[in-house]
Amino acid sequence: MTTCTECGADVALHDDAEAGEIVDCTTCGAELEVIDVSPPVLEKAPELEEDWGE
Amino acid sequence: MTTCTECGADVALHDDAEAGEIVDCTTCGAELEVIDVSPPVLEKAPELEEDWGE
Amino acid sequence: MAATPTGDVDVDTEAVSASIVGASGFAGGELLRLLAGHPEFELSQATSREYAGKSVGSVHPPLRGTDLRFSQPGDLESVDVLFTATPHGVTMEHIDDYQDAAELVVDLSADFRLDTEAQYDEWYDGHSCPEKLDVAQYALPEVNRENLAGADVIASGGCNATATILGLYPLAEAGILDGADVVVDVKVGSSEGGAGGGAASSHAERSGVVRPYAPTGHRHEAEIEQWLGQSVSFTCHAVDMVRGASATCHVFPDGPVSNGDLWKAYRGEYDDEPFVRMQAGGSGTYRYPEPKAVAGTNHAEVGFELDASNERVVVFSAIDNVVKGSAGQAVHAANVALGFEETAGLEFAGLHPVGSP
Amino acid sequence: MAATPTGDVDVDTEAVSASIVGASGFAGGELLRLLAGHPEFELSQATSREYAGKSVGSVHPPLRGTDLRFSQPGDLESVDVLFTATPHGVTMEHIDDYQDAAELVVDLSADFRLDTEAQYDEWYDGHSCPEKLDVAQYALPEVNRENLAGADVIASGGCNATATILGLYPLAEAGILDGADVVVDVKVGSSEGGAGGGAASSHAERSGVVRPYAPTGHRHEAEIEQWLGQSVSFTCHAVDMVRGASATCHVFPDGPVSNGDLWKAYRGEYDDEPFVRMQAGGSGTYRYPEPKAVAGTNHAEVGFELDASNERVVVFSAIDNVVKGSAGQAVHAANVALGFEETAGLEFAGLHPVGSP
Amino acid sequence: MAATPTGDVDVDTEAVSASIVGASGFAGGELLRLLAGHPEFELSQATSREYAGKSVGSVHPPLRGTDLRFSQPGDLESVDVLFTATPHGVTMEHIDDYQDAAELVVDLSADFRLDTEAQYDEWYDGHSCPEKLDVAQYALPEVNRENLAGADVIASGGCNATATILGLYPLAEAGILDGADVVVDVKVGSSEGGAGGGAASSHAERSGVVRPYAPTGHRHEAEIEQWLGQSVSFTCHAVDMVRGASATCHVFPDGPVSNGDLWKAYRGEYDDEPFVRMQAGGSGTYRYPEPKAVAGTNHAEVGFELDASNERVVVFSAIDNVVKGSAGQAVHAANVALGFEETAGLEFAGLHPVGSP
Amino acid sequence: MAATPTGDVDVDTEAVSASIVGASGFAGGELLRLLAGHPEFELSQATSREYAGKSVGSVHPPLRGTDLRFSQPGDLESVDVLFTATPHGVTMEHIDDYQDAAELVVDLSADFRLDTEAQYDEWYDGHSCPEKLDVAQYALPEVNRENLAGADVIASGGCNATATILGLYPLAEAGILDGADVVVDVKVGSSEGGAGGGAASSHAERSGVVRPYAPTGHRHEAEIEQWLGQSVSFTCHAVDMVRGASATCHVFPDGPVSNGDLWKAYRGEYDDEPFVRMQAGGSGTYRYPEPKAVAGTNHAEVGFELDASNERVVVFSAIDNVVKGSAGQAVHAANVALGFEETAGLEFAGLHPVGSP
Ligand SMILES: NC(=O)c1ccc[n+]([C@@H]2O[C@H](COP(=O)([O-])OP(=O)(O)OC[C@H]3O[C@@H](n4cnc5c(N)ncnc54)[C@H](OP(=O)(O)O)[C@@H]3O)[C@@H](O)[C@H]2O)c1
Ligand SMILES: NC(=O)c1ccc[n+]([C@@H]2O[C@H](COP(=O)([O-])OP(=O)(O)OC[C@H]3O[C@@H](n4cnc5c(N)ncnc54)[C@H](OP(=O)(O)O)[C@@H]3O)[C@@H](O)[C@H]2O)c1
Ligand SMILES: NC(=O)c1ccc[n+]([C@@H]2O[C@H](COP(=O)([O-])OP(=O)(O)OC[C@H]3O[C@@H](n4cnc5c(N)ncnc54)[C@H](OP(=O)(O)O)[C@@H]3O)[C@@H](O)[C@H]2O)c1
Ligand SMILES: NC(=O)c1ccc[n+]([C@@H]2O[C@H](COP(=O)([O-])OP(=O)(O)OC[C@H]3O[C@@H](n4cnc5c(N)ncnc54)[C@H](OP(=O)(O)O)[C@@H]3O)[C@@H](O)[C@H]2O)c1
Ligand SMILES: [Zn+2]
Ligand SMILES: [Zn+2]
Repeated sequence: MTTCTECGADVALHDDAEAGEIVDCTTCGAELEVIDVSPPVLEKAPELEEDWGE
Repeated sequence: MTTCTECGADVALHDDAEAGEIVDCTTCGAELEVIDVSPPVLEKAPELEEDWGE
Repeated sequence: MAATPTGDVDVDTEAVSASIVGASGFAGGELLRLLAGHPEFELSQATSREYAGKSVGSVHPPLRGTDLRFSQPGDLESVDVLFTATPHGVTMEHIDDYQDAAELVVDLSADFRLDTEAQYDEWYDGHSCPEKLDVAQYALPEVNRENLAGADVIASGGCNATATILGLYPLAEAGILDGADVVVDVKVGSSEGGAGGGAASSHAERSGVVRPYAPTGHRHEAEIEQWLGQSVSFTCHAVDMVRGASATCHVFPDGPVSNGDLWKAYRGEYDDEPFVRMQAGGSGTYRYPEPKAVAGTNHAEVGFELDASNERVVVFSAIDNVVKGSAGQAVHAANVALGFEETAGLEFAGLHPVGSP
Repeated sequence: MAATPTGDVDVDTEAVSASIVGASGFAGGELLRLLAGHPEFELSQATSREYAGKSVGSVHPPLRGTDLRFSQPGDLESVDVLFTATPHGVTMEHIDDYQDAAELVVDLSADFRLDTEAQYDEWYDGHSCPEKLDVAQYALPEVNRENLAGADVIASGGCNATATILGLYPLAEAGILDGADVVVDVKVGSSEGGAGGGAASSHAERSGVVRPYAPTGHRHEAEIEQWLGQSVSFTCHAVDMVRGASATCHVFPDGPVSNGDLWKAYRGEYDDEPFVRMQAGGSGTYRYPEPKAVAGTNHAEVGFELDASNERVVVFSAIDNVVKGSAGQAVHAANVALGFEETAGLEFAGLHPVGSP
Repeated sequence: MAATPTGDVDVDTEAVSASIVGASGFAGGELLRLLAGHPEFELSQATSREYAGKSVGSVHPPLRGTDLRFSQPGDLESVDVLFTATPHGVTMEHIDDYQDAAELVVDLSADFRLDTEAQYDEWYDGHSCPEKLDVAQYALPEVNRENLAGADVIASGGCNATATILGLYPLAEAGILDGADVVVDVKVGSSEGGAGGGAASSHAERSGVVRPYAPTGHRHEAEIEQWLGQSVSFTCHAVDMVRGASATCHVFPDGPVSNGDLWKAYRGEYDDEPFVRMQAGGSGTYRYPEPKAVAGTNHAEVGFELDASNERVVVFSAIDNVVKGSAGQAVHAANVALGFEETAGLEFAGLHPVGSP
Repeated sequence: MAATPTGDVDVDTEAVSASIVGASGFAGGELLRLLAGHPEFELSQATSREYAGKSVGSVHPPLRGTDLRFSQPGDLESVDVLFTATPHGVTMEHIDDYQDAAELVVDLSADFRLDTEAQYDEWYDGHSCPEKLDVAQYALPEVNRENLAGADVIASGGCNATATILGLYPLAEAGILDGADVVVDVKVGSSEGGAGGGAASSHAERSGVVRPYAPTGHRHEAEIEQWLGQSVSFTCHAVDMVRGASATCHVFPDGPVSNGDLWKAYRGEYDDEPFVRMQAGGSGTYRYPEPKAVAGTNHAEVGFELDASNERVVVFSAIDNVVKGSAGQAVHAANVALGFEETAGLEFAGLHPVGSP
């Protein structure tokens, strides 16, 4: 169990989570990168620019 | 030819226009009541409240 | 969330009986649907003058197979709870009859939403029963839960007001709204206009629109101001959906605000709310509140984005106008008032994919 | 409708565990939604290769707040029932693994719908596991209820086939289809194409269409023929809705047929069916079957009209393609197979008003 | 395509004057739009009882800026050509007045489409001016071009009939329809119902539908039979678009037919037609006729597919109901009758991308 | 409006040749449509890498029957005017080649809209050819007409920027915007995203949305600020239409403003503009600017409402994003630059009724 860097909510990591994996916070939806697993450290994942082409 | 009370544009009245008639301004769309015809006098017509029921 | 039964209605032993006035309308139809699936209520009567004698399913397809038929509003029998889903003005006129018939009246119109006669004079055409304004409670549990138990009259909020209040209430509570300038730009679906019809709301004219319909002076401003302690600049647009109200609130706080402040305000207010979902950024197709993601449900989605360069907070709030913005809010409030499980009858979580529900 | 538990799955003591392969797709998402609200099932895993690690709610908004995250299909654990909602060809390839993992496999693809290898040679590109075709049972309870208990593999029907079969089955059973000429003209929503995307299914290109997309030779003809004992002339059109399949069947019986014959055939077959509603004529706005009246539900609407002057029976049938036409049918069949209440998890009755769900 | 001026209207020296009765309706509005952009016509009057005195642009946004105002139908002045776009029954009642006012009357209603009083007795409620049925000519140039010059009354076809006739006429001419069984399954937009409104055609009820609305006995069957020499089994569905009529014709010819036969029949009939486009198979997103590809235009798209295994020809035909199916057909016929360039005023080729026009 | 020919292109004797790079896209398709119907231009080449060799009508149905086929962008021949409708970044990379091929380059991307390299550094990812920024002129004639004649490079504006600028420019010119706070809330259709496709823009996901997609930091803010001399708080929403951009501008002027002031500002600026229509209040169904009322046309509708109680002016502006907001604006600017009639090729006035074009 660790904390979302965006909204502060608890984020549950599954047992075999690995560094580099991207999870999302189920409270705010932020994409978080697993930086470390023991203890778990999360960081906001770099955002993919959505291209709307205008 | 007379003037819209709302936007100031010219409003053409047809020949047999009568007092009480409602015309709309083709520039701004306002509904105008013909108050008098010679000389022509227009006034903003009372608005019908649109009921959106919410 | 369930509490001990309170109020005047006895819910201990058996189903609570409920009737609906205005059951052929859009909000009344939702009440029918929700109460039909509710574990605690038993439907008694559903009124319609136009369809009296017809089965409720003949108007509302989801109720097909149900034996209930519409009855005349004049034939109302005694019942535990009376829901009224009539146009503005009807409930204030009949409130005495309604209260004779039921111990709890839950009204979906604007007739008992405001606190004072003066507000009705300013925003509506006055009030015919101002002495009852005191006893009525605003339904929205997120802002008024503690006053619902024991209420005699509950007034379900306006749909646009509900979307706006849910979006801004955490900021108001956190003091972030104090002295702020607020613009509220709303987009709503066609069910907001009720079941009537008319040339402007015909499919051919109403499809595909982004149509300003209340550019200024919308009556819901009164409710919003009442609950936020703050006036807002409000503008409404009709868009091409049937259900849904989406409020985009552009807030310019008086002083600096951080993302952390915002999350604290919103999570503090909503983390324990069964019907409010935060949706702020994130990934995938659904990043911010969207009405179609909550269509058919009693959920509200609320989210925000900080616009540092303009010292602005953009708050998004999305609901289904006939559920959270009307019938669902009414049932939710009744659940609270009667000590039922708050989510009873309101469990439907929505559909994906879904078009324009 | 509930029966004693049967089959190999032990449902006596506790929740039955279920996993879904292909849970990020449209049909798989519906399975998630239905199983999450099902009183007897407990969700175990939901696979997606693309979204592995993300919460299921990040793809399917109705599931927000659920803690379940997508896992890799390669990481499947043992479970009571495995639902597979993958594109055609995947299940036939992995059927041994799937049967190792679960005692009951319910497949939503076309891989096990047909009885013989010859049919797969004719209509598809052959079959990689023809020896298993025997053990699979077609899911649609209205035509195959008695064979579901104890099945090892259940094959949920195609959505267009389901709509057509439900429309015509009573006529087939009553012998009215014998020697009849039948034209089936289908209109379907965009969710039938799955979650993929692509230029032709983009909003800009796909909006507002009445687009013939399978004028002749549609593969579902094979299923239809298998169940009706009769070939049909079948044509499909994409129309502007997301959910829904509507089949208009123009039937030219060999001999004279009366309205009474028709009602007898349909009521005989469907009066006791929990998920079929007759809708033939009547009054009001909704007189015949319409997909939007059943959107989100496991209901089918079926109706007909006699065209005496053309010696024709016009049969209308409407379903939600991802529910009755796919995930709902699968859950319904599993309910039957496992002896659950037939309607368990499938109670949602739909919305009114509703746009284009 | 232009021919020498014919008929009674003098078109040599100056613009031909034209008035429209029923100009506030959907078909009348299209007439306004088309005539306003027509190089040969000059608009004189546009009638509406409801909107008399208002500018035509207040009802029809494309005409904003135009000075023309609606006048009362009772104030009709003399004019070269009178277009009437009133509900069924009005023109037959006023035909004498209309012919007094103009040398050419082009009627968009059903009042003068059929040849005999007997047909009106069978399909409508009789006819009040049967003696004029002889002098009227059916407008559709693709089937009746040679009879339009010199006509006094021209009757524009029904929209569903137009789509069907255009789809099947080449088969009729080639003898392929002789003894064939034909099912016509039509899908239409909401503008077909006219500008009226009403609860069933409100946006909330009419959105997202696939709604059977004339399962059998549609009046357009009369026109179709008249032009194809063959009855058809006809069924109509309302779908979610505003403009458009799409006919899928399932034809079972008496004997074998090849793709070559079909192309010969269609190309023979339509290669020189300025407003018919063949669209049969091919590649890309738009492979068969689709109403949105012709929305706003006077074009018809026609295509077919051979279903060898069912000995069926599937013919698709798509038009814009208020243009090719009504106002555009009327203008096209007037162009032919008056010896104008056939395409005059009808050059708009449509939009891409386009949603649900 | 026509002026004497100017610039380097010789338009005296014969048609001016024009080619389009990026002609298979949505904006490029509109260019094709507009130039094909233009009295002064002759289409030379239309490029697409994906569809090279195919007829332009195979991608764009309105162009069916045209003989032109897509060619490779590498095979560009010399031409009088080159229109480029490629994604951001392509034109800045190829500007030298383009200028070698044509005396006038009209670019529809963002590559030459801003004045300085610094702006590209701030809002985009820099600029690869900053030395050409000087020679480019912004296309929108309503704000930059006098600088278009003789331009070598013309940069067509962004669609959201165009809607916003047209809405607010009269206020800026009248000084009413000085010191004002401005919120711009935009609603746009799916064609804004281009012809690409992708899961989020699939019909199933994109239908029925009110979806915030650029809550803050939208790149068009740069253009808006450049032309209004004032930053705005900008937020964009995707709604369920294909064509259309609608901007609601909530303006809080520094001092009191009257209705008369506003009409003076707007009429002064727009009374003589061929493509701007005022629409402010009035009666009927269409009272304020609406995108569907201008769909397919080069018209902008602009209107406003004074909110005295909030000291706010609400300005509405509606355009078709691919016409006035892109290809039409480009053609309009070319007309001005080359001394053609301003409205040449841009006469289409729109449709009524119309759904969601
Ligand atoms: N639609 C929404 O999104 C929404 C949201 C929030 C609040 N509301 C409020 O809910 C109420 C109902 O709205 P709606 O949209 O459901 O309207 P609606 O569809 O027009 O329905 C109105 C209902 O009231 C009945 N009714 C009308 N006049 C009556 C009278 N004098 N006495 C008894 N019954 C009468 C009508 O049936 P008969 O005429 O057949 O008797 C009908 O059943 C309104 O007050 C509205 O403001 C609606
Ligand atoms: N949509 C309908 O209306 C409908 C109706 C009746 C039947 N069906 C049937 O249901 C099935 C699914 O249809 P759909 O519309 O849901 O399609 P979809 O939206 O494209 O979903 C396909 C799912 O399968 C997964 N998948 C794809 N290839 C896979 C592989 N090789 N191994 C494991 N997982 C794989 C995908 O996820 P990842 O790629 O991320 O793993 C995705 O979750 C199809 O067989 C279809 O015929 C659909
Ligand atoms: N819509 C289509 O797709 C379509 C296609 C083919 C043919 N048509 C035919 O075209 C005709 C018009 O259809 P529509 O869809 O345009 O209908 P609509 O929108 O209802 O318009 C009817 C028009 O007729 C006027 N009108 C009604 N009664 C009248 C009377 N007694 N005397 C004079 N004017 C009268 C109405 O204006 P006021 O009431 O204000 O006078 C209105 O302008 C119908 O005959 C229809 O069958 C329509
Ligand atoms: N859509 C709008 O509403 C709108 C409004 C205002 C401005 N614009 C601007 O107009 C431009 C085009 O937008 P769109 O919506 O039309 O996009 P689109 O539909 O994606 O079309 C892009 C076009 O560019 C071509 N293309 C892509 N990369 C290319 C390259 N490297 N070299 C040559 N051709 C290339 C594509 O064809 P091939 O890949 O086949 O060569 C296609 O024809 C964009 O800059 C956009 O910002 C669009
Ligand atoms: Zn979070
Ligand atoms: Zn005016």
